[in-house]
Amino acid sequence: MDFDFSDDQKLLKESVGKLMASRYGDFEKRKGYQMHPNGFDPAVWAEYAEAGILSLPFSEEQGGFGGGPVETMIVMEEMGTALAVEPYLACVVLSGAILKYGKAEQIIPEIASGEAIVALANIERSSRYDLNDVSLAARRDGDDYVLEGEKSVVLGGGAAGYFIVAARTAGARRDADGITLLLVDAKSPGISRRGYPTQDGQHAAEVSFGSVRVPVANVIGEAGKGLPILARAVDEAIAGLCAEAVGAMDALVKMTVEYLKTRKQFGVAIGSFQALQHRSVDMLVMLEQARSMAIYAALSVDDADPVARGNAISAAKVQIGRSAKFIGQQSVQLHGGIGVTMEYKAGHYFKRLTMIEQMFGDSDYHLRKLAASGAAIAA
Amino acid sequence: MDFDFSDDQKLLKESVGKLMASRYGDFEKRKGYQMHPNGFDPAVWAEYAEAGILSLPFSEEQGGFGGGPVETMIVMEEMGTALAVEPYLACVVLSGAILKYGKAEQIIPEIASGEAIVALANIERSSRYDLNDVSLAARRDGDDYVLEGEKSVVLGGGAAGYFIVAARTAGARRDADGITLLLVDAKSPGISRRGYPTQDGQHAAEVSFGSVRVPVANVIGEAGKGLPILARAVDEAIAGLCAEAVGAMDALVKMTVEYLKTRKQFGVAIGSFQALQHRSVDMLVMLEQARSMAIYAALSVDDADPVARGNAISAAKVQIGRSAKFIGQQSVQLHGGIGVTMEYKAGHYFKRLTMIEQMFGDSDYHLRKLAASGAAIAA
Amino acid sequence: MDLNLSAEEMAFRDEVRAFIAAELSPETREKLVLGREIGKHDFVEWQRKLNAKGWAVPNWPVEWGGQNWEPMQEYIFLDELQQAPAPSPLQFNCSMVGPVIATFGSEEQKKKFLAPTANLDIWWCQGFSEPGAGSDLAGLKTTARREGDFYIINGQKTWTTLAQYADWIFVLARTNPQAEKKQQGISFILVDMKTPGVTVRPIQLIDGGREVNEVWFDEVKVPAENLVGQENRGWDYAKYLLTNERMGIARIGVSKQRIRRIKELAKIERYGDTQLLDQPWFREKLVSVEIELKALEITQLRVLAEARKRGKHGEADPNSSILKIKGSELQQVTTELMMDVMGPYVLPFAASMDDEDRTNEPPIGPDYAASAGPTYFNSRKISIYGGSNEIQRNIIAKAILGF
Amino acid sequence: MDLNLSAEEMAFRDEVRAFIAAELSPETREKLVLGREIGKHDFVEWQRKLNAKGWAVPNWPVEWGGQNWEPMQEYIFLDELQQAPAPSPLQFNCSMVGPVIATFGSEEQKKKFLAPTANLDIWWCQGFSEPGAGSDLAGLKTTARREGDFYIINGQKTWTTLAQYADWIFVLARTNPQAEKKQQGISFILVDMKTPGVTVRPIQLIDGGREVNEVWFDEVKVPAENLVGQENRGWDYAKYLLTNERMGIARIGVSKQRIRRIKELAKIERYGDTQLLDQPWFREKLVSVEIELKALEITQLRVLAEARKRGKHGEADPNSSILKIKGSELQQVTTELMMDVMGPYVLPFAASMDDEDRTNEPPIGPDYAASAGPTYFNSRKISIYGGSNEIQRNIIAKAILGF
Repeated sequence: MDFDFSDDQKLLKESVGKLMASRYGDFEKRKGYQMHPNGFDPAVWAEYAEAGILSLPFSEEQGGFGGGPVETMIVMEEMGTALAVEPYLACVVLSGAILKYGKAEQIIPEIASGEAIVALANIERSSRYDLNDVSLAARRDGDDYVLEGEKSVVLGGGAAGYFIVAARTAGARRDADGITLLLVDAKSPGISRRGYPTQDGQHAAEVSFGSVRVPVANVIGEAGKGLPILARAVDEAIAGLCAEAVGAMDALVKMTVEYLKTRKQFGVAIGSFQALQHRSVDMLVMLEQARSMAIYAALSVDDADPVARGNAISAAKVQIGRSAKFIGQQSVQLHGGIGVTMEYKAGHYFKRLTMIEQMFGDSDYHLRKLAASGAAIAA
Repeated sequence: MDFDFSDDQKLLKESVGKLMASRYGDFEKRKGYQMHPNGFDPAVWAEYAEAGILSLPFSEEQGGFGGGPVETMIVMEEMGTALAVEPYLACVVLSGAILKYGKAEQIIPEIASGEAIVALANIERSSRYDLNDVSLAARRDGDDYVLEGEKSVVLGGGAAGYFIVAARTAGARRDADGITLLLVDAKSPGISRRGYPTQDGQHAAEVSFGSVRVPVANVIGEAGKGLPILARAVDEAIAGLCAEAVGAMDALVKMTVEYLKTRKQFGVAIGSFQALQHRSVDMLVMLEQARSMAIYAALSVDDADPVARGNAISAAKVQIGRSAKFIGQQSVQLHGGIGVTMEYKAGHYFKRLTMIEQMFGDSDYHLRKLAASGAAIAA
Repeated sequence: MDLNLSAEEMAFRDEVRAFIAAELSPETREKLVLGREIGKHDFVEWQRKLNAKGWAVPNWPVEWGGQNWEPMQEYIFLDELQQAPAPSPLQFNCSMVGPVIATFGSEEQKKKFLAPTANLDIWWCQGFSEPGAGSDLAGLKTTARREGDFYIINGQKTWTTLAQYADWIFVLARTNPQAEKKQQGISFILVDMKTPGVTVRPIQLIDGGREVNEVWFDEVKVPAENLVGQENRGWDYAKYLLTNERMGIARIGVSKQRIRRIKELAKIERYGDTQLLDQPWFREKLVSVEIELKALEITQLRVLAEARKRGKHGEADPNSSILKIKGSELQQVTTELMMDVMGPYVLPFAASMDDEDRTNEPPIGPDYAASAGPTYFNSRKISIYGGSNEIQRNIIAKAILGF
Repeated sequence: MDLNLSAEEMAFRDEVRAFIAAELSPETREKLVLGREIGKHDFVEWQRKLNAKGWAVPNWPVEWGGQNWEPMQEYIFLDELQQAPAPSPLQFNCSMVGPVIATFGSEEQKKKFLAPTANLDIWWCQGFSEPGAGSDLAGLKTTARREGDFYIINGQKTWTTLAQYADWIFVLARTNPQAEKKQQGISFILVDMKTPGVTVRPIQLIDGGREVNEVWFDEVKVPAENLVGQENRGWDYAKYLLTNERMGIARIGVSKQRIRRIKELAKIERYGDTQLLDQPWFREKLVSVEIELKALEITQLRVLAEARKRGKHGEADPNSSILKIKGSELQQVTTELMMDVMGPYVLPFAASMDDEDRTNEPPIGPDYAASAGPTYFNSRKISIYGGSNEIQRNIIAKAILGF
């Protein structure tokens, strides 16, 4: 039992923290980044590449630093604190995991160098959070697959140079088998996309595939066997998202407590009111519970048993979602009017936390998933 | 839209309130009543008879006062305030309703006079809260039914002179059809019972029926068609229970606020702490919400549409259950140690409220029932 | 005891309902249904129709267009508007400054302002809150210095809703800084927004909308005749006004309408192989909120019944603080349920929700999804403004529980 | 970072587990599983077995039987006891008075008391709380007047757990009523329960049990040598003692054990045509609590890891207040789940739950149902005693958040 970072991890935390502070310490800068075409400043992305965090999770043979889930947790927590807008989770953590586990290593160097953004396109109009719910058809034609269909809310999809498309090559809409992951060049004829900002100041895209030809060689993993890879990668992304949420919640709780100590009403600091103090304590308790589960998620992601891994991740997501909701809502409430304004940072944390709760399945979804699996989480 | 009591209703409230105050104003007396064999003092029951409240819900032709649901609400609320231990709900409201709607009027005079307690025996080992879940068999034999089986948690069953038994005369264990309500003399050969106190200081019994013969003439309503009558009566009992809960919660909230104003710690009344004040406010809000739903229940009990009636009653039970739980738990918490002692009244309110939440289906049960029915409650 | 509407009440409700059905512009209704902001035009057009019917200012004195309605009628009226959904008459005009002028204003003020206020020929905004004084309204710092026949106003107001549309603003300003208590020495002054020195700066809220503003006063010269009532008595008028504001504070009709809408959409949205609405867990969440809403509706009606007994101009009922707390919580929770309906489509941000920036791009995902997130974000203010829920708890603790 | 136990920790856990399996009396275990109160005999028998193994007082100085365990070991030990379930070593002896005597007591006191305290030859109870001073412990009024070689004690203590079994009581009493601050002038005195003037009156709790008592002191004459440490310094010793009490304050093992039990019983109980455990709504409720418990377990381990860094005799960690709040809430909510399992069978009250009144009647309904209600009722005290959750929030607000 050990909750300490190794020396290397401490160093990583420190250097990422510094990088984030230099890029996001002034909150106004963030608004500037968002004005760029795909919602982030390529110069910041290039700095990430330079700092090595774009290659962090890849093995040394793959040209990376061999970072594990704890390293990802460290980076994501700093991103959460900073409210970073770059598609790190989408490209490096989520797509990166698919490439890693699907042994499709050819474009990892492009990710590592910052040259290409890779975005996962799996959500469809009616799929909600079910990874097995895939209709987009990939029809085999000679040495190609031909893709026909639409994908929604593709995180980082606006800037993507490649898409990883979850396509159905066999079976019915919700079958577990028959899902194939394909690496698709975003410049392929027949692809059109529409990028847009998301509610939390990040970016996504709707992507449509009209008779898009993809060489069979671009199959990631094995044809028809994409779901386990997808599930594992999404679990890793959820673990990263949990860490990001903890970074955001930690900053938000501190910010709120600070505000209560300085804001005066009725001639006294409002932090002198016991009801508000106790609310802050409840926020802290929720934060610590979330932090514990973010650690749990990170340390469970490599579990060899996919069911145990998925259950741990679901449990973490439930706790994170609940904590995020409570802390987000209460920090806005305790701030009063200023908490709902665009110019103040608290509201942006709140919005990001709200979207984190929705992403990859909300608390209810993961609770139901756990209940259905009959897993024993604590006893 | 009118929330006022009529003059008669005001008079009823006043007279029942006085009666309760004289019998229960001194909390020590209640302990005395509980020492009687069946958990209540027959002398108090006789006073109820004298005051006319045992015949309240029956029509004038049946020898009653023709009181409706509002009158029952008035009486039950006073009983809740007093924490009364007599089987009024079990005998007069619940069994009374079955006799009324099942047109089995022959023993109403015995109830009205206080001569006989009538108790509903419907719960079985695995039935939980499902009224249709009846296994106890009534086999036809000539002009008799022969009962074979066990009934559990028969409210007021220890003192009962008659049982109303829900028996299966046709169909399978959970069929809606085939349930027959039988009026059974408690002295019939083959009946044995075991009375016991309940957690909240009331009384119930386990009753077993070994080849008990009951004349066919004792069928209440129609053979095999007992469920609708049972359901209606239970809905009426739930409405009464809601009113009782409101009486208890109202008293408990007042008691708690009073305690906070007088109890000193750290040199000041603990009621000066804002966190405790706000908790008290939340209790009040829960109380007022419950009161609204108790009124709603009372005014819905006569709804001609049994589905609409059942939905309204379920909605009320959910709100009452939630309010009862919150108010019960918080009032104990705000009282501190003394709140969990037998000698102090608050804990007894808490216990009664806890059991009310469980009786006739807990909040979860009724919520699920409502969700399954697809009813629109508010919109 | 009877929970049903009387025959007269029912007839009135049907009349209101028919009027809305006949007169409300479908475009305005559509915006409200989709959760988009409605613009000045929607408000003005609708209020003029109501005014023509005699329903814009039912709560005013009869001689100025009032209807002398029972509290129950007023409630039915507002509830039907909310459920339609239709805009309510502009509250700054109808519940706030209008009744204050009608009660405390001079005859000249009444003649000049009341009719155009009722008809929304004048759009009013409220100049009460200040950056340093949120819940502590009496701590305001804006000053009005008397110079001859004028007041010179200096200071800053904030959270001024829809000031961008406003022709006039009613301002609380300190006319006697030496007053013993902070509630004393405040005056209630009417200010033309076109007066030199008045600056409006929009505040963008986290939903992207710009419904509130800062309003700056820099040596703003206002004729002394624009003082309402007596100098230094403004706090009393403000209190009177805030009491008026409390009718329908729980906005139950809004929540009802949203729940109905959620049910409609949850039939369209799929969940696995079924409608979302067929999922037991979703129905349980929904019905759970409905139960609380039903309870609150009856609580509201009970408060109204009490109001009728006390007469119309009684003291503010502290029980309305219960309605505010629970009503705001339920409005907020319905916006959460709406997000649940959308699933991943809650993420896309559709340009901006306010009129000016609206693009003509097609929606991302279903057209009803775009407002779910913003409506939730925006709803957080409901438990903050008009006396935060914490302030409401303080009021109840003191006025009802006697702490 | 690693959430797994080390090989040594795992070996230790297995050793504890094996010891419990071999040594714990099945009767004692059965009582704990069924939620019945365990009697003096159960405690004594078990603690003597632990003491023989050297595990009764692991936290004491080594010379008095301590084990010099890492915090993690101590936690594993307690967790295994709770999960077994087995009784924990009597906390009044082992976590409270023992460490105080070992640290502040005289050599004579150590020699006289420590060994029998470890072996439960002496049963101690705690004389701290008073009717007028619950959370405000320092407000105590019991006095100890010095007369020659004796203290004369007068006053009343309350909530004295298991005083009916106790041989000795450790008492906080005011020896200097003139002290400037109320925390000063308090002394820590050991009193033989058989001394004339000591009266024990049981307080029945709402579950029907009689685990707590009032203890009255009427001119109780105690040898001055029974003073621990210095006169008027008792508050410091009490604070030291209360810090010790916080290890395992969350009682996660108890909640784990109860959840496992709930699952067992929910397989036996039927719901319609299925096992109760097959109902999705029931599983969701259960897993929802499990998630919070898992989170709390890790939070607990994080606090322990910090404790190891600070060294064993560091300051009390205010984070343990988080454990107390959440731990008590979870213990309470598991008792609610247990009631859910029972359905209507939660109603019957089975005579009384404490030893003396126990009748031999068969159970009503399933034999495991009888304790569900009483356990829930009794559990409400968990968020009250040892510093109510409100007090814990005050501590966190001040010590962690810096309010």
